[in-house]
Amino acid sequence: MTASTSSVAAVMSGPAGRRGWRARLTAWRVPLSILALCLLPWLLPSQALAVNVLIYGLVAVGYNLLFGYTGLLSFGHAAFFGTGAYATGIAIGQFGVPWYAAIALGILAGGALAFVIGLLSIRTRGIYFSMVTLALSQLVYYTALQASSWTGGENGLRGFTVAKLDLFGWTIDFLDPLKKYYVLMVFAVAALWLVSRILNSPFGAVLEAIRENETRARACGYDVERSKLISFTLSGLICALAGTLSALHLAIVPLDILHYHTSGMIVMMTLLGGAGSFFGPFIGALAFLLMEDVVSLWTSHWQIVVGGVFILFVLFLPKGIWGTALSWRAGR
Amino acid sequence: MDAELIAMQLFSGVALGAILIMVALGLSIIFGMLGVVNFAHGALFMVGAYAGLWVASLTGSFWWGLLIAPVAIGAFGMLIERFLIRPLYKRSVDDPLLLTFGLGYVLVEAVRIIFGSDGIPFQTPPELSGVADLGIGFFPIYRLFVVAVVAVILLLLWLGLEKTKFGLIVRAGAKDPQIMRVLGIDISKVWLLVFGLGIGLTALGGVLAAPMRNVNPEMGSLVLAEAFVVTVIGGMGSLVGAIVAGLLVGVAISMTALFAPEMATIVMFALMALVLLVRPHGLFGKPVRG
Amino acid sequence: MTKESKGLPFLTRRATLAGLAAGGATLAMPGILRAQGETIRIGFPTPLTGPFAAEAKDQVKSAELAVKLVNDKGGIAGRKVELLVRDDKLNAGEAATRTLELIEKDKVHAIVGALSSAVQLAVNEVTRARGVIYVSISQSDTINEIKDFSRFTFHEALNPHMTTAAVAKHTFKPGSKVAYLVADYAYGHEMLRGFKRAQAAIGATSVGEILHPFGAADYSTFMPRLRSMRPDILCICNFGRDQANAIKQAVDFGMNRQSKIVVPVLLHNQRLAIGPEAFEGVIGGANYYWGLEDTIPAAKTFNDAFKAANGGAYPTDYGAYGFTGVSSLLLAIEKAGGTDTDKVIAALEELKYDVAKGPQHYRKCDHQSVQSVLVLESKKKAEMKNEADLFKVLATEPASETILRSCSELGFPA
Amino acid sequence: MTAPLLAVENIGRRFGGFVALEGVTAAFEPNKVTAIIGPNGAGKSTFFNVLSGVLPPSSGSIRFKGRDITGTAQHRFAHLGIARSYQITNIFPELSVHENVRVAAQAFRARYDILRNRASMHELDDKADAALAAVGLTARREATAKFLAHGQQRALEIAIALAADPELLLLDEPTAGMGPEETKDMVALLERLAADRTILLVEHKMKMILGLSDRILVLHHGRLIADGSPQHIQTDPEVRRVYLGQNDGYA
Repeated sequence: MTASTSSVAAVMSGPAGRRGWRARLTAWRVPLSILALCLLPWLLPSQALAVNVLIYGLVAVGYNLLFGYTGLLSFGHAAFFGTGAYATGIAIGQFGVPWYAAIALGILAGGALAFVIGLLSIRTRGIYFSMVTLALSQLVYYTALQASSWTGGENGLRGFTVAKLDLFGWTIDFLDPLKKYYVLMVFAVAALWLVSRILNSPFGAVLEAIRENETRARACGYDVERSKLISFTLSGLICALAGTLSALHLAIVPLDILHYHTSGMIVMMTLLGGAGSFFGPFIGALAFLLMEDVVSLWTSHWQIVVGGVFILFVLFLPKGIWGTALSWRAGR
Repeated sequence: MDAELIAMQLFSGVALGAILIMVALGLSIIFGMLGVVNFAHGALFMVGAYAGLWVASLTGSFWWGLLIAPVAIGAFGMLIERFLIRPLYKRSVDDPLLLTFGLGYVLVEAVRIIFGSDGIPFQTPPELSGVADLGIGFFPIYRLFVVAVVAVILLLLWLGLEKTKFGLIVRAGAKDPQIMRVLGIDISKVWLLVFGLGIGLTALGGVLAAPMRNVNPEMGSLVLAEAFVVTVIGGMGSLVGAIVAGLLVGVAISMTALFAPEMATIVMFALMALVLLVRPHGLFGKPVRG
Repeated sequence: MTKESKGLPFLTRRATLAGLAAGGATLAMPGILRAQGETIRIGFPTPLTGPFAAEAKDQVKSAELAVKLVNDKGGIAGRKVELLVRDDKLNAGEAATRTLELIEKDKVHAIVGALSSAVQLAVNEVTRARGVIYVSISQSDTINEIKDFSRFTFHEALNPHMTTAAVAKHTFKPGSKVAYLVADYAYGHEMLRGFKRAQAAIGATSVGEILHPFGAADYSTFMPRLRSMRPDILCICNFGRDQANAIKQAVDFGMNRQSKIVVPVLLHNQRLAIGPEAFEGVIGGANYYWGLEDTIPAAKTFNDAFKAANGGAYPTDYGAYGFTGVSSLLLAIEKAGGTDTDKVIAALEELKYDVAKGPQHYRKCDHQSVQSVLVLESKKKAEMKNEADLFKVLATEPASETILRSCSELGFPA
Repeated sequence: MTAPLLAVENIGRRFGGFVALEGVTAAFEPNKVTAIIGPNGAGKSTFFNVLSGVLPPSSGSIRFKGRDITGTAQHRFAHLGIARSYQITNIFPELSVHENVRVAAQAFRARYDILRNRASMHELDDKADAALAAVGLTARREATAKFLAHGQQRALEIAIALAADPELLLLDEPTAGMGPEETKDMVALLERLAADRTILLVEHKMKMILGLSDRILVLHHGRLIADGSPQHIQTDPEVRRVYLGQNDGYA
C-alpha cells in the first residue's frame, strides 16, 4: 500500500510550477492546513471532537512520516503518543513544572523512547519490524500499568488539570473550549510546518528513496539504517507532541493510550485518509472520528461499520480518501 | 517451594501451551505459505468457540461441537481467503495485514450482535469434568483431555505433512513458493486449503478453550497477542518453532506465576523482545531478505 | 423506552417530604422557575460497547425509569428532565471527551454515570475543573480519598472497603485460613486491603496472597499454589470477566471442595453469563438484588416500576445504581428548587433518601453514600425458582458509617 | 603500468559450507572496460557484490586507489567513487525519472539535512539533468519511473549510477532482457561512457563484450581461470573447455 500511494509524493519532489495545480497545492499546503484547522471547530458537531481531530490528526501526521514516507509499518506508535502524555502529566502534577516546559519534556521523553525503540527495531525487516514494535510498545504498556505510583496504573493519571495558561503576562482561560482549541492548534500547526519542511528537505527525498527501494538507496550512498532511525525518532517526536496536547486537553492520561489498539487506530486513520500524502492523515483522523461519533449515536455496534469501511478501503481504495481524490483529479 | 509444586506448575504450563500451540500453528502456517499476517486470527478463535457452543447447544453434545465447528470455521476461512485476501496478493505485504485487522473488528461486533456482548456459559462436558490425581497433585481432567487432543492433532498434522502429497507440496511451498510454479501446481488452490487449515486449527483451539475460559466476544484479543508472541519467538512460518515456542511461553508464564505472579503477562512480551533482539527472525525462522 | 404511563405514584414520598421539610424552596418560588422552564439535562456516559455493555444497558434502563417517573408527575417545578446517554466505550479518554461534549455542547446541568474506576476518575477530573455536579456510580476507594476529592462529586456506588468489610463480617470466622487471589491493579489492591483489615479485626489468618495480571484469561497457573495453601476461604479479588474466569477455573481445579469461594462483588450479569454450576455456593457483596422486595417496600416499588417499563425484566445490581444515582440527584434538584450548583450540592449533602434499597445519605466529608450492603450466595440450579432467581440474601449489613473508612483516614480535616 | 584504481587480492567468499568465490586476485587500471564472464553459478554475482560492498569478503582484501577498503559499509562505497547498476531493474518506481537521478546525486551533498528546501538546490537538478542527457532520457524527465519502457528503465538504471559521478562503474548485465535495437543503443552509451571512466561489467552477450572490452576475466566455480585481452580469451583452451556445449553464453 505504501508504494501505491506515493505518486502524490513523486509530484511534490518536482520543481514547483511544472505540474500546475498539484505543485501549487504543495506550495500552499501549510497555509491551507491552517485555514482548515481554524474553521474546524465551527464545522464539527462539538469542540471536543475538533480537539480530538487535531490531536489524532497530528499523531497520524507523525505516523505517516514513518509509514507513508519511509515505508515502515510500525505497530507501536501508541508508546510515543502515550509517553508524551504521561511525561507532561507527571511533570505538571508531580513536579509543578509550568505547562510549556511540560510540553517540552513530553516531546523529549517520547522522542527519547522512540530513539531507543527505533534503535532496537530497525534492525529487523518487514513483518518482524511490525512485530518488534508491537512487542516493545506492549512492554511500555505493562510497565505503565505496574508503575502505578507514577502513572496511576489502570486508574489513569490525573491531578494535573491546567485551568489557566500564563505566558508573558497574558492569561488564557484554558477551560474555554474554543480558546483551548486555538492554543493547541498553534502547536499542531508548528508541527505541520516542520513536517512540511522535512518533506521538502533533502532528507525527505532520502526517506522516499528508502521507501521506494532500500537496496538502491543504500547503493546510492545512503546509510539506510541511520536514516530510518532518524525518521523513526522524528515520527516519535511528533506523536509525543500530540500526546502532550492530549494530556493538556483531557486533563487525564488513560492507560489505554499505550495499548496496541491505539496503535491500530493510528494506522487505520492514516490509511483511511491516504498514507504518503500530506493532507491524508488529517482527513483520515477526521473521517474516522466523525464516523465513530455519528455511528455510535444511532447504534452501539459502530465497530462493525468502522471495520467494514476499513476493509472496503483496503480492498478498493488503498490510496485512502485524499490519495484517491488526487488520482481522480489527475485522471490516472 | 517443594518439588511437587514445581512439577505441577510445569504441567499447567504445558497445558496452557497446548492452546497457544493450536492458535500459533495456524498463524504460522498461513504466514509461512501465504506471507499473510492474519490479525483476525484471534477473532476467528473466538468465532470458533461460539460456533462450537452453538453446535453443542443444537445437538446437545460437546463432541459434535468439537467436530463440526472447526471444519465449518475452516470453510469460512477459505471464503475469507478467496474473496478478501486473494485480491491483495499482488500488493504490498502490509495490505492483507491491514485487511485482517479490520476483519477482526467486524467479526467481534458481528458476534456481539448475534450472541450478545455478555458472554455465554460453556459447561465442561460431564464426562470430562472433575479432577484427576496425578500423584504430584490434582489436575482437571478436562485440561488433560486438551493436552491429549492437541498431541493427537500434532501427530495427525505431522503425518499429513510427511506422508501425503499435499503435505509434500506444503513443505516445498513453505521453503520456496517459486518451486510450485515450476512444478505446475495450482498455488491458489493450495493457499486456499492452507488458509482453511490454519483457521480450522485456531477454531479448534477456541472450542477447546471454551469450557475453561467461558465464551465472550473479547476472548480472542488476548489470545491474538499471545499467539503473535509465540509465532515470533518460534520464527514466523516455522511449525516446529510454533510448537516449541508455545510450550516455552506456557512454561515461562506458569513459572513466573509461581515466583512473580503479577509479571505473568509482561514476561511473555519481554521474552519476545529478547528473542528478537538476539535472533531477529525467531528461534526457528528463516532470515527475511530484502 | 416505552411511553406507557401507568400513573405510578412517585416512589419516595418519605424522601420528598424530607426534602420539602428541609428546603422548602420549591414552594417558595415556583413561579420564577416555571417561567424559566428550561429542561433539566443530565449527561449519562456509560460503556454501551465493550465487556460491560449488559450492565451499561441496565444502568440506562434504570436511569431512564428514574427520569420518567419524575416527568410523569410533571417534572421538577415545571421543568422536564432529559437524560443524554453517551457511549464511553469503557475507555477513560473517550469518557473524558464525551463528558466535555456533554458540558460544553449539550450544556448539561449534571453528570451521572461511569462503570469503571478509571472512567469514573476521568469524569471526576473533568467535572471538578468545570464545577459540574457528578454522581458517580462505579466502585472505587481511590475516589473517596482527598487527592481526587471534588466537592461537585457524589459517590452513589458502594466502595471496595465497605463491600469487603460487609462480606468478611459474614464469612470470616476467628481462626479461618484465608487465601487471596488479587488482580494487580488499584481496584484489586483496594479489595485486598479491605479484606485484610476485616480479617485482622475478626481474628482470621492469611495463608497467602497471589497477585495476578489484570485482564488475564487463564488462572490455571495460580491454582496449584492456591491449593497447596489449603485455605478455608478463597477470596478472589477481581471483577467482571476476570472474576468469572477465576471462579470457573478454581472450580475446575476442585478448589470449591476444599474452600469456600468468596468475592467482594457478586455480579448479576456475570452470574448469568457463566451459569449456576460454576458459581454454586459462591458468596459475595452487592448493592442491590431484586429479592430485597420481600423485606424492603421501596425495592418492591422499584422492581414493579422497572418490570412494567421493561417487559417484565428484573432490575440488576449495577442497573440499580442508575436508578438510585439519578433519583438522588433529582430529589436534590427538587429540594434546591432548581439547578443552581451550590444549592444542589447543599441539598445532596442534606438529603436522606430511600428509593430502592432502604435509607441512604451522602456523608459530608467525602460525599460517599452511606447505604446497606447485601451479602449474597449464589443458588444451586435446582433451587432457582425462575431465570432471575440467582441469589440467596445471606445478610444485609445496615447503612452505617462504621463500615467506611473515617474522614480523617481519607485525609479530610476533622 | 599506471597505478591500479581497484585491486583485489586473494578474495574469497563462503556461504556456510558453500564456496562461492576463492582466491581471486586482479587489478584494474583506470579508464578501461573490463568484462567478467563465466557460466551460470560461476561466482560473477558474488564477485560483483563483494566489489560493491554488498557482501564483505570472507577472506582477502580490496584496495581502492591504494586504500584498503575491505569491510567498509556498503553505503560508503558510493562515497568512495564506486557506483553500480543491477541486473534486475532496480530503480525508485514511484518517483519521477528526474527525482530518481537527483536523489542519487544528492547523496554526496545532503543526507540528513531536514531544514533546507531541496527545490533550491539547483546544482543537483543540473547534475541529474546532465546524467539524464547522457543516457538520452531528457524527454522523459517528468515521467513516473515505473511507466518507462524496459530499455528506458535500464538506461535510468545507468543514469542513477552516473549521478554519483563515479570513478569506477560496476554494471551488472546492462543489456539484460533487451531486444537488438535497445542493445545497440546501450552499447553506444557504454562506449561513450568508457572514454573517461573505469567500467567493470558482467555480461552474457559475447559479441558485445568482445567489441567493447579492453580486458576479460573468466570465472568458473568461483575461481579466476583466465584473464586477458578479448583475443587472448577467445583462444584460451581452458575457457573453451568450460564453455563447450554452453550455447547460452554465446547468444
